[in-house]
Amino acid sequence: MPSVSERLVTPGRAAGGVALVAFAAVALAYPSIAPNPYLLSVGIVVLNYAVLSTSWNFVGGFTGYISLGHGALAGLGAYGTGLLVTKGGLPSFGALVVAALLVAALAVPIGYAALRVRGASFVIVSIALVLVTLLVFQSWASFTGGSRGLNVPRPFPGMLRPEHHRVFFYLFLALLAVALLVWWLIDRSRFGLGLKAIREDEDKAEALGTPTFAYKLVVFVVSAFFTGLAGGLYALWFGDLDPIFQFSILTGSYMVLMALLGGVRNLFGPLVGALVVGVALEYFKVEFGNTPLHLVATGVLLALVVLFMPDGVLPALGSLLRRLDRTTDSSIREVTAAELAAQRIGGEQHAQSRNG
Amino acid sequence: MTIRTTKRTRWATAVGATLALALGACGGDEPEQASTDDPIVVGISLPLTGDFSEPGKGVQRGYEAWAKITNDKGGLLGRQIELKVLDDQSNADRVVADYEQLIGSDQVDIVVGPFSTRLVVPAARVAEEYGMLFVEPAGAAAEVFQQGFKNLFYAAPAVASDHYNHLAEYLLALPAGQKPTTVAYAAMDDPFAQGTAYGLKAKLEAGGVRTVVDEVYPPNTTDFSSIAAKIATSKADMVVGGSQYQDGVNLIVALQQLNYQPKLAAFSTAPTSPEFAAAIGNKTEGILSPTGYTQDAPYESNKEFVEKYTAQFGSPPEEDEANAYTTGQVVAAAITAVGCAEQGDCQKKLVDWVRANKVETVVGPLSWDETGKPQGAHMIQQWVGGEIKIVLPADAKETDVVYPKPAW
Amino acid sequence: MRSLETVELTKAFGGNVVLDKTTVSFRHGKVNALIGPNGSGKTTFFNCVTGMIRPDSGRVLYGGADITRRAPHAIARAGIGRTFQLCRVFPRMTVLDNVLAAARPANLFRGARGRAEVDRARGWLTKLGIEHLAGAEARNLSWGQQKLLELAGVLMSEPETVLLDEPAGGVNPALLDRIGGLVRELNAEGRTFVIVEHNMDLVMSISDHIVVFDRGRPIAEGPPAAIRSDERVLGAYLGV
Amino acid sequence: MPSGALLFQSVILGLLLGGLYALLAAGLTLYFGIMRVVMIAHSAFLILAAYLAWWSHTELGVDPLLSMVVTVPLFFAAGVLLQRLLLARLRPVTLTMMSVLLTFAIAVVIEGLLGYVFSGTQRRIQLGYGSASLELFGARIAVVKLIAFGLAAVALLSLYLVMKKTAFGWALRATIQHRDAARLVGIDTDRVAGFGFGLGLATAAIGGTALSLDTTIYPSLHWHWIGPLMAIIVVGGLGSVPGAAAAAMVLGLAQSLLQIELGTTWAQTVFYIALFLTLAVRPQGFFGGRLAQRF
Repeated sequence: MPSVSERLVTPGRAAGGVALVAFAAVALAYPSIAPNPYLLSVGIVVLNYAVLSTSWNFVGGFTGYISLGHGALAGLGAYGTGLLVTKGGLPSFGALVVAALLVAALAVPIGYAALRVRGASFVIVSIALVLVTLLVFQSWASFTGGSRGLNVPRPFPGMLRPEHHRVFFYLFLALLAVALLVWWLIDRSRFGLGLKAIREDEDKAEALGTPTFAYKLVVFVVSAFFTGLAGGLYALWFGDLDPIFQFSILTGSYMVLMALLGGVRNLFGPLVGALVVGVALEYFKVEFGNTPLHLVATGVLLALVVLFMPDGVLPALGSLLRRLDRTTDSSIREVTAAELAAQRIGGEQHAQSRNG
Repeated sequence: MTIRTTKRTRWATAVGATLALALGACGGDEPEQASTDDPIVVGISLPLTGDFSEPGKGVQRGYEAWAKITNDKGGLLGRQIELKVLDDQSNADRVVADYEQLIGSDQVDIVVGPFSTRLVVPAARVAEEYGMLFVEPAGAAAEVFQQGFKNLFYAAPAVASDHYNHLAEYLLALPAGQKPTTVAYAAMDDPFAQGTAYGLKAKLEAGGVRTVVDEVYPPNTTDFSSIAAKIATSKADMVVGGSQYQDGVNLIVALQQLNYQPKLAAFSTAPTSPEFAAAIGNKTEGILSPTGYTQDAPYESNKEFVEKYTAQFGSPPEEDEANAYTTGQVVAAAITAVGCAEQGDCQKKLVDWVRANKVETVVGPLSWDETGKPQGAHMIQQWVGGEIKIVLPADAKETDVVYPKPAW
Repeated sequence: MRSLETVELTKAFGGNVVLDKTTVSFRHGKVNALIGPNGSGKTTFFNCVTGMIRPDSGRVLYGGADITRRAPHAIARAGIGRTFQLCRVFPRMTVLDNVLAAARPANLFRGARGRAEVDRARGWLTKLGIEHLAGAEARNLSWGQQKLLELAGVLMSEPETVLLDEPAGGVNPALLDRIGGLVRELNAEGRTFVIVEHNMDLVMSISDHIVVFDRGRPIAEGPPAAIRSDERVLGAYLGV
Repeated sequence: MPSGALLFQSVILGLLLGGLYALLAAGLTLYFGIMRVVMIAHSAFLILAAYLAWWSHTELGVDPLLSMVVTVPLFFAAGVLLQRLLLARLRPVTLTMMSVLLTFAIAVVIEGLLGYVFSGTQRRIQLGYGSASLELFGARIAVVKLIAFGLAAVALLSLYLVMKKTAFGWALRATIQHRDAARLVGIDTDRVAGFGFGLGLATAAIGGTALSLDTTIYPSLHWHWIGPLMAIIVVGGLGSVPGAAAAAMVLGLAQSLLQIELGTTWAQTVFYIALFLTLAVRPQGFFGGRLAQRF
């Protein structure tokens, strides 16, 4: 009897593959077909969101721990890069890597405090992280530039703006590809299986011998590293850093919204979410200007996703495809149903209450 | 160029005069391109929401007044002025995207500056890299002029650190017994606000006046009780607040709650606001503030501005409005003199013209150094008898400085 | 000899003393049962032994080594596996992945579905009779199937000692027999069992050694025959 | 070394501030006790109440304190509805995480609506007695701060009495201690949880009114409150109301005293340092709260 894990080509996977190739082709061609530099810069912003929410999804997707504080990690990556270039005299991209490593190192003590206990503390620490980094980077003006901001020199001086956009578009695209690749590698590894076990039932995973704290910490550090890279690359592209916008709760919440909307269990969920939310944000701004109503829209969308679609759009699409693909899937369901009928005594209510 | 093709119907009435003016202004310059029938689109990004939305809206009104007054007189080069305003949410990310959109996507002819120094630098960089002239109404801090921008001009009489120059001169000239000996400073960590206070601090310290409190607070501070406690217990002769609006009000109320009575109190921005007196319960007596603009200023264009602005908006203009209007005047002068307004080579000509010339504005004649820094100082106003009046410099004063100030 | 024992283990929730200086030792290589009325502290005892709850005082010894303060995963790796009272599986993972998640991988970053592991996992699934469900999501299984799956996961982690918390809870008689048979069979292969169970038929039929708890303390222990006739046990259950 | 007068003044300011923190943290920790929910929107409701107080003063001309006649019952009802209609819908397995997102979303919606209706401009109530003060051994106590503290103290005391002396309070405490056991002894825990949320939000209404008397408000201000409040409930031990009150007083005082040497912003970091240290050293908190161990 075929099992799901052994069926290599399913309509779902085929559709995913086609979509991936199509996305890659469009993305690679985008700088050439974007009608003006503004739209190219919008593309970079959306890619930046995609990298950020994919990085977020290392923690959120694998372990189920929701971090609202990843905005701070991106901000640290950005400021780290900026400060290493301006104060440390490092070359731009050297500074980027060093800064991301520093962010990863900093994630160790943060994770130690946040991950030893269960979810609520993690969420509290993640929000506190944003608020405390904002305070520190505003207050420590002599080092960080304070509220006046920090100017990060361009890595390619003299390059015209449209060309500059083009280069960074590909840099962000490359970073996205690396982040997705690492996520995929973890997803199919034994480490990833342990992480998913934590997401499903942490006590149970621990009782089976999985060192859950160590697993969570490692993946948090990996997530911080990629988030730091995304933040640092943004700093090199954008050039002007201001604590209020670098250490913003809203950045973190966009990452969550994008990942959840796309689907946290899916490799491409955050990317899809970033495309939808990022493009929508820009579109609404251009069409309707900006009022605080965009906050309302963000909040309402987040609430709707949490209440009605906690698995995101990709799984919804996936189940649609599966319904079209009855032949293989139903064979398993029939057996399951038969077994269910045979075993349906006692404990059923228990099972229902657990799953309900 | 025929009348039939130049104007949209709604502006038809203004056509005759416009055409005449435009021809006059252009003189013997190169013949006008086909673009004459289009309006001159001026792109602006402003904080209409977020931290700076209040002054942002003031700046917006100033620009609107400038466009209306100019259009009523027939526009520039025979073309009407059309403003395209985007909201940047007081956010540097947005301000860059906005100018990117204005220049790259909307193809505006001219861009002018946003509000708040923090947003001016990122915005100016975009304009610089697209080679656009960038006259701005709100980038008063020193670092704006240290970025090496070649296209940027600040359309106001003085940069932040020069705002208190007249007051510093006055205080240092006082006889030894009267001169304040200790000063407490509290400044918002904002390039403009802190720049004003620290400009005065540098000059007073150089003159031997001791600093006893030196506090810097972030822009979102709302609780001033501990800063006020420090200032009050220091019993400084004089308190200087490098403030925007609300923080200044809060600090003054907190100081009054502690019953602190200095000989002199100077705050930037806040005391010149029309809501100021009510906000601190009318205990305004003796509070000083620098100002770059007053409705009573004798300059020629100012009368027209105050009159028409009041007719348009129902109340007279404040400093933010005047700065935006001034920005418009500078740009208009350049466009009129150079005879073009579009992206491309024209922008370089506009920049060169502004750099080389003096422009008459509602805040007086303005000229700039190499970095785009204006060459002037601010007037000092003081609340006397329930009204705010110019007290310094001596040649512009409406009344004498009251020193030491009465209890508030 | 790797025997499991506790010395004066104490745990209170608020003012409610659940384990009161509990000193017990279980027979190595045998099927031990832990019985007692509801609320006598059996599950709390399991939780303290496996590190899920930190006891207020006292020690847990395994093979002579003190494992009291160790993390649950370290205790699991020392050779003590457990199931939960209300059966716990990973609901949104496949049956096969549920079992694989219990494997102790040598290299974490290799693929999760190495041939050796998958073969072992399928072996356990076959042994428990649910191999045909390997690809289904665990949440779609019936209660009884989930109980078997949980057991398969625990066995995959290769424990020397297996703690079962109410293995008969809510399962049908046919499955009950199967579980009983399995326990004997696995015990014959050398595994020690400690079973918390209310179903006396099962307890009496499969255990070698029975410990009776009442209000957090062992009040009797011995072979099934002796326990059956012990008046203290009867008293504890009837509240006499 | 700061002068004695400044120290004394700071101690008084710290105690006044701590009182307000205590009231607000009590509400926040109450939600957690009842449902294991970190209610991010607590401080957004706080700011909403402050805006309503400001609005009724500016537009209707009534004393801001009177606005509580409307806001307290309104917020109580909102709390009940929030719990029954939204939070109760979430799956228990992922409740902690998803409830954070849901309450976060509510906070953002409130912030956006406040910004839309009242604009982002900073607002402050202009009271006739706004700058009046009393003297106490050389220190000055602003009348408005005293009123705010009094409000907080009365509300906290009432909360304590409700929890300790009423049948509802007994049911509430039982629900917090052990929900299943409470249900077994016949408590309608869903109903109790709803009312508990109402009670928590009512404290936000009172706190917001107290806040509006002496502080500038703006829509995004709630972020500056939720951080310290979350730190307080962790230090106090999640779910423990007395723990939250004690931690609030200690940290409020610490903040006020640290401001002398460090300035306002650095002093605020005391909350976050306390938070990180607590989680690293003693995750169950320093003032009771046995719930925290597992969350």
